[in-house]
Amino acid sequence: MSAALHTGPAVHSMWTSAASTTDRFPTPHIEYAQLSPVLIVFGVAMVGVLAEAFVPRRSRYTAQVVLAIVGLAAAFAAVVALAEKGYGTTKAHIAAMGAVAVDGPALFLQGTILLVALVAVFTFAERRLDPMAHGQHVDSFAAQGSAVPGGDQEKAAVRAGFTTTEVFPLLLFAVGGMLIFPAANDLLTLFVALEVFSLPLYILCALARRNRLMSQEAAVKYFLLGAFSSAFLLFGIALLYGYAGSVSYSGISSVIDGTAKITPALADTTGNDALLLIGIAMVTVGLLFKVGAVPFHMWTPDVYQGAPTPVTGFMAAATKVAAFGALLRLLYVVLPGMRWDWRPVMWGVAIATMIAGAVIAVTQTDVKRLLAYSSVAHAGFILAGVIATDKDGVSSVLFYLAAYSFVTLGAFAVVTLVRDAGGEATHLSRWAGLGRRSPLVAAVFAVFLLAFAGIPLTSGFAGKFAVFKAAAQGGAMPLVIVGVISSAIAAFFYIRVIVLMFFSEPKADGPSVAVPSPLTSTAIAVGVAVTLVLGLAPQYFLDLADKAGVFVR
Amino acid sequence: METLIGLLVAAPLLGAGVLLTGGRRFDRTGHLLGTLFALLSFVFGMVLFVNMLGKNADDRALHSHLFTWVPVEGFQAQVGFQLDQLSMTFVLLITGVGTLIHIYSIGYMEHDERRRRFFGYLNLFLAAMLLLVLADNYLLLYAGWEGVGLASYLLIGFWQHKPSAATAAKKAFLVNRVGDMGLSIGIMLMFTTFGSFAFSNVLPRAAQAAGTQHATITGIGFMLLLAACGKSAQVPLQSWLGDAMEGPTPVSALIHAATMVTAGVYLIVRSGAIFNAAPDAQTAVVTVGAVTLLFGAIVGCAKDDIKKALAGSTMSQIGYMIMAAGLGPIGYVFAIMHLVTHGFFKAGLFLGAGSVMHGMNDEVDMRRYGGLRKFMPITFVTFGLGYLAIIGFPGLSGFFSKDKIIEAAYAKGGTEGWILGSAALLGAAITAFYMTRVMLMTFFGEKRWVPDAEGHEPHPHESPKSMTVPMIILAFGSVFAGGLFSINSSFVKWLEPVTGHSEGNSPVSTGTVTAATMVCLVIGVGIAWLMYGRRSVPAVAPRGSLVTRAARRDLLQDDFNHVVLVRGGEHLTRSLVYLDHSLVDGVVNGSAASVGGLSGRLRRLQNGYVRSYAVSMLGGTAVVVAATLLMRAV
Amino acid sequence: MSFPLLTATAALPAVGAIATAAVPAARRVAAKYTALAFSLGTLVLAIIAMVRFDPGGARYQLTESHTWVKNFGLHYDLGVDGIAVVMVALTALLIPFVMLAGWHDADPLEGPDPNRRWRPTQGFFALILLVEAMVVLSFEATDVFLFYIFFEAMLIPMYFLIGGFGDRAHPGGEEEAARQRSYAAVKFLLYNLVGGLIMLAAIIGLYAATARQLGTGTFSLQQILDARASGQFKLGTDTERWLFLGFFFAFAVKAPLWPLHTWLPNAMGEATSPVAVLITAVVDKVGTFAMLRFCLQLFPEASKWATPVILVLALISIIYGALLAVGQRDIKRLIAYASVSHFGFIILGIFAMTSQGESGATLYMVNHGISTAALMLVAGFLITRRGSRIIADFGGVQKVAPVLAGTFMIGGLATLSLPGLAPFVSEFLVLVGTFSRYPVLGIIATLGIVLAALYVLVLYQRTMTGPVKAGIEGMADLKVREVVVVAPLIALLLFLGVYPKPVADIVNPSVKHTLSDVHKTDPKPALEAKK
Amino acid sequence: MNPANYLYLAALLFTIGAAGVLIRRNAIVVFMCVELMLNACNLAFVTFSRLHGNLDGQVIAFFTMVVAAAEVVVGLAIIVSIYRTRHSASVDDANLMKL
Repeated sequence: MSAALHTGPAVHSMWTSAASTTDRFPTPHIEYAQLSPVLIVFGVAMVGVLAEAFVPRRSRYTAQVVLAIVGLAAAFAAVVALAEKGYGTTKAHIAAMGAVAVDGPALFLQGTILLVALVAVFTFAERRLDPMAHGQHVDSFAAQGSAVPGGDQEKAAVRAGFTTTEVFPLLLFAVGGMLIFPAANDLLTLFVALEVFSLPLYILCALARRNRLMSQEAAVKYFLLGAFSSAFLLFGIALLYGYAGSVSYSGISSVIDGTAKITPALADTTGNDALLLIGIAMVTVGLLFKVGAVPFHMWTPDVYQGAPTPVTGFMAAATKVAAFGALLRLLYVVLPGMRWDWRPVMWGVAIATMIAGAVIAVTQTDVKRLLAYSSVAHAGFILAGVIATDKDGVSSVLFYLAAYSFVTLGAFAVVTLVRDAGGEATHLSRWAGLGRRSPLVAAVFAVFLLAFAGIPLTSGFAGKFAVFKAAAQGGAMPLVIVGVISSAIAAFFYIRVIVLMFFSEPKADGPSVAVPSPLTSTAIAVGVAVTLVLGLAPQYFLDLADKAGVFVR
Repeated sequence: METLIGLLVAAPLLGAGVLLTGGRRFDRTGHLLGTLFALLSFVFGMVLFVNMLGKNADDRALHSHLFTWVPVEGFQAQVGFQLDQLSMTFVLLITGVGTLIHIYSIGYMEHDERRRRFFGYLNLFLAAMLLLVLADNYLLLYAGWEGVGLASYLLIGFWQHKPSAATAAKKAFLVNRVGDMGLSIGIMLMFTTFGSFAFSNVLPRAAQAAGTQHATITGIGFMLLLAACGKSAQVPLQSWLGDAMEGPTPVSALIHAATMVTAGVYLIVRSGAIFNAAPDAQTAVVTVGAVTLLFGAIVGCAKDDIKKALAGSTMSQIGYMIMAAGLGPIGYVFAIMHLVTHGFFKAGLFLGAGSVMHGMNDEVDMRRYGGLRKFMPITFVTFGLGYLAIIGFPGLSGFFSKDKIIEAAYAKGGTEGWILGSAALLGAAITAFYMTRVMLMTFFGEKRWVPDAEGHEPHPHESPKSMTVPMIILAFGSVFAGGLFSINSSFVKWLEPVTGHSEGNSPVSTGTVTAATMVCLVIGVGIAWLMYGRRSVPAVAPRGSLVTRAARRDLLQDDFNHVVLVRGGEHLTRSLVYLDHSLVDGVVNGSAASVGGLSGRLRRLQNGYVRSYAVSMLGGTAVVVAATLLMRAV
Repeated sequence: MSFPLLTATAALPAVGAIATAAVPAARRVAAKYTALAFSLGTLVLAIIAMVRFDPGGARYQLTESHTWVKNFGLHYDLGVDGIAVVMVALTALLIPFVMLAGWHDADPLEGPDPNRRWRPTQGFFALILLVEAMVVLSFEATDVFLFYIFFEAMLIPMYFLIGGFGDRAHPGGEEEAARQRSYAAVKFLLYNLVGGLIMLAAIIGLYAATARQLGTGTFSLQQILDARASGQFKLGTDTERWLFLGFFFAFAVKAPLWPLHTWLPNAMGEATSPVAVLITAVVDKVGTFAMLRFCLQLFPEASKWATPVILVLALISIIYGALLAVGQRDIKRLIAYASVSHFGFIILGIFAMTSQGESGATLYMVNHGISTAALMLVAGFLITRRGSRIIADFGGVQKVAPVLAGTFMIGGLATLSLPGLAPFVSEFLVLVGTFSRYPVLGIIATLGIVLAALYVLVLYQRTMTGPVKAGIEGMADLKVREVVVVAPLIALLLFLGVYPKPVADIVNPSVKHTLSDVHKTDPKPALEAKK
Repeated sequence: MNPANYLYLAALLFTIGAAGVLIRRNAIVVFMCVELMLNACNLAFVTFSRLHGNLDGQVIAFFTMVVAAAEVVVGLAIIVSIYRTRHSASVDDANLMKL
């Protein structure tokens, strides 16, 4: 700690005088219109909670699905309207008393998250895949989350046709948090948003209908580690607050830049770089955890595997978008002046993430775990773009996130289709010969895998090229080379799955592909469409990301 | 007239095309058609010849440019023909003897179901050989050169169901390819030296080039010699010729006696200007020639297979030609002259051998012959005349041509001259020996016939007209050609404008040489008569001396090839296959495996315990914090 | 705007691929004819392009230029020089033959297929057309990135062709065949993908360099070359070398050059013969073509810097490939190693940097395409008949199927570069071109022609001659469809062997341009040629 | 009293909490350790708030408490349900998924 804090009476006088000049709380001034996407989502979530209470059980499902879809669509419309009005570019500003930024990256990412969530709702609502239980269509979620798996209570719940329709409000709450997360313009908002979207996710993880033990285990692991990481984040926030005397991004960055008005207290704390550096490190760690970067990635495979697959898809796609958004804002708005400090560290993290993700994935035998490690490797690629620290870096990351999230969503949606008696057949050996039995499903999955692998003409390639290009221009050519090498390693396991699907003889007792309702089909179709459109004609979206690539400060 | 040159080549080429792609509808008429195309070519040749005779000696060459073959910057290969006296000589020999052998084959191949194809190949050969001798540049010559190699390959292996034939064919092609390598390197050297490989560009400037580019010119000479060695079965690339006798006998007569194998001589004589400018290369040429003439002769002495004995003889006779060609302007003309006379008598001898085999159930072992003169009088007489011609019986063709070469060898002067001359003389003696041996074992003595593998008793009989007539015509050539060429030095005058000629300064008089040759001849014949005429011939070959046994195995040269090249090559390829799999591929597979291994190990970190995940996070945080602080410190 | 001929040449097969894939499962034959029709249409377009190409005109002709993705500096720039137009024509020419030869390769096995929706036949032909479209585009692209996209993307359909429709004639039985096949497919893909990804790094490096020096990053060959000519753009020595290596590595994998060749024998061995032809005669040519087009043009100095090493590697490829071919027990692997040897010649010719070498290499690409197609397709007919591809299982085929044997022989003779057949011309040009600058290398390379004779003749001898082996007796001779496949190829081999002028005339001016890119002039003969 | 001491205490509490997470097996205790870490943060916030003389830190501390309470709700729900299934709250028993 700072030696300056030990200076006796002088400090004490400052201490008391400071206490006497405490600010009064100003009257809050909220720009409701500009926060409308968030407000809509939260509002609809509330309505959803109420619906749980008041709508009769048999129509709850319909009500919730409609609510969620309408709410998300409305929020998306609001985002588009805001962007149309120029809040992404010329009118970008900071709203809600400095708590939330309304700017290009925020709107772009909010739009992406909302679309992802909208598609995710389709997969959440799917009720045709599982065999009917007692004459009722059932979805992927436990009949009653609190019931002991296999116990009498659960049986009774299934018989009674209970379903956990609470997942929709939970989803909406999570989405609300995610919307704020990348837009958060002070550290407190950041922290609260983090918790707001994390807590519903913890619960969602625990709600799988099949493999409930694994589902609960995933939830507990996710929860404990998540809480652990948010403690780090919070402590980091505390240290930064201690350093700068403020938690608002602009406040901190102006202190770092030395443009802030120096009060005696500031003069004291800013003399202590350790506060700043450790604070940065810990806040970054908190975000890297959510992103799934090595070595903070270890929750990913277990949670991805255990969670209900629709939740995994949503989580993998949306969390990553939100978390990277927050990370970008933090690094670009708060800490640009510190980039000589954080860049080398991020280099190391990016390299470790790319290589470890790709290497460990090579020997995976479960599709969901495989995709989890693949998401780790992708986090590494995105980090390479983050490191570029220029406008290209931002827009390339934005583009990558949009491209990646739909591929992921689509891939997990396909995973829900391949089933046997025990539910989803996620062990890779069960996928052998899928291409012979269901060429279309296998082909679609192959498209997603190729996009993951970054084969040209898919969105994965465009995204990868964009971030690597930004990294190279930012002088991080070695990162590009590491990225390329790990892409090659990664390609190996994507290809392995394709080999398995197309070139292996189907097993006699192999899983069958369930015929989904239009809901999942739509989700998958959207995934494929986005993958191909962003691969073939990415220009419009690149422009969009480019326009959106400026943070407001 | 110029168009006629093209037609000369086109006729047999057309024949080959028709016969080889025409399918079964030509099965009945194929042989006649093939013969017709050969004859047509001969007629064209004769017309051109007559036309040429009508012209001034210095103005006889015809040129005909057809089209640009390979038009590439700096490398303009043309398809063009040049018909001068040298080419003319070959054209007549090729089409003449070729036509005769086509006719002969009509009878010889009568019972072969694939006769049409045989004639197709023969036509293909004629076309390629004509291309070779008519080309006006080395690249086109090379095309013909490989073309005859292909025809030779196809014909040696004509009876493909016999593994020995297929192997022999392959061997011939491969050994020839080594020679071809020489030719192509030679052409490349010409290209880098002269910027061209047309005769008209290279040859006239060879002497000039020798001044500044001596080593290069010598190199070209050596490369051309290598090519000649391959095609003409000269040491060290002679090994294929003996095996080539697996082919039908007319093929042996045409390709492996009269024409194709002499292409090497043509090449050296054609490139005389280069060799004249490269004395070292010339020395190499005469050395090769001298060695081969003895080598072939010795091998010829030991063979019991009539065709292989004749093959050894061919090798030896071509050795004479090559040696003569290596002597420079003193020898060029005589090399060609011997080539022509040899074409007659050796083709005659082979056809005779074929006739014998035809009558003897395709038996080739001379120890199973004996006393055939009574059964095949025409064959006996024509073969006998050929025999007399080859041993150089006074007045017959071989006498004139061979004597000239021996003379020229002495005329080379100095120690070299003496060595070469003596080698040639010794060769003459051995020639007399082995040819007398062949003659005696085949046509004289008691019958030693045995039933063939299927138990058919041989019924020796004279061959049909289609076979005997060509033999008779060739016998005429064997008898009179040499004399005709020598009257008034007509052949020398005919060729001189192309090859140049100079009378050497022989330290030994012509008379002495002739006398010495005669003595050698008598000795050779005498010894042979003592061994095979007076005594009866054992039906199974005696074990023989070390030399004899070596000679039977082609003086172990083949064994050397086998051990060093074949075995060595097998080991090399086998170890390379292994290396490719284990090392080159292994490195890649190994690195893939090591990624897999690393993956397996890293994977174990993911042990499923929340607390260890937390450790990893805490550790990671510590590292990140420490690194951040460290960055500042640095 | 004039008719976009080049786009059409690529679009037609792409549309054809979709059309073929869309044919219902039961209408297999219709799918085949659809595909064939589209491939023939493409051939017509390619021929039109070749005719409309004016050798004396601008360097790149029939150009089309549109911006595709501005942010990536990616342009949809098409254009052909003499070399490219010939390669496009070669591709378009070979595809119909490949299809005809593989007419029954993707027929479902007998019996009702339990997997009704599995449409292998449609897939097979659609994938071939897709490969064609991508190969054509990569020949036509004059934007580095555009090239890269198709260079990389074509791996995927190729991968499915290798892995999905492998050779059923495997010594180890069905199970082993499937295993080997997917191993080969994965190996093919991974090798090429790694090459491609390394090239991607170089591509990104190139973008960074252009962006830094020109303000906006671009991949347009024309823009880069113009900027270089005007002095606006210049790569530093080290940068140029690194970028060159990145590009070259990818091409060397694809070509393939020793020691990156080991995927080829596996791929060609396990794929069906038509697909093997597609690999070696069409797809691999993109690698050597790209060396000519991109390595030499973009990085002339680095190319010269790397020449010694590349030449030695090419030489090793020639000798090593040939020796390994001699040692093979499997007909298709033998041909694959022979191709390694031939690719060595092509690369040798390219990096000899003489007119003869470059023209020879270009002609070599064409001729090797045709000759390997002839040899491999006939080998395929042979293998299908016998149900084995092990050389020792054959013998005496000549006796029972003379026409098959004859065509096989001609294919073989073309492979060993017999004069009169097309490959001779190109091989000799490469040798002369190499020799005139590097005599020793030229002489060593000449050894390759002896070894070529060895492996071809050994193969022929063991399979075609000798007594008729068990399993060969009833072998049928070539059917009409098969003759239709082989005869035109042979005719072409003969024609181009005797009269290569039409092709050479198109190629020559482009070669001249390329040589001037690297600032190389031919070595002068020791004595000035006589006028 | 020197504010630095509060910070030392906060750091100490944080470390104890983190160590507890690593050491303890019972999920509830682990979670309590996390809570301890959060409270360490709170202490730091309040200290800094005092130091800088603004209220931000104190407000944040309230927020943190609310968030922690919410976490408790969710966390306990999950932990209890897993306890009911397995009759064990040991985090080491939740080990189905690994590698």
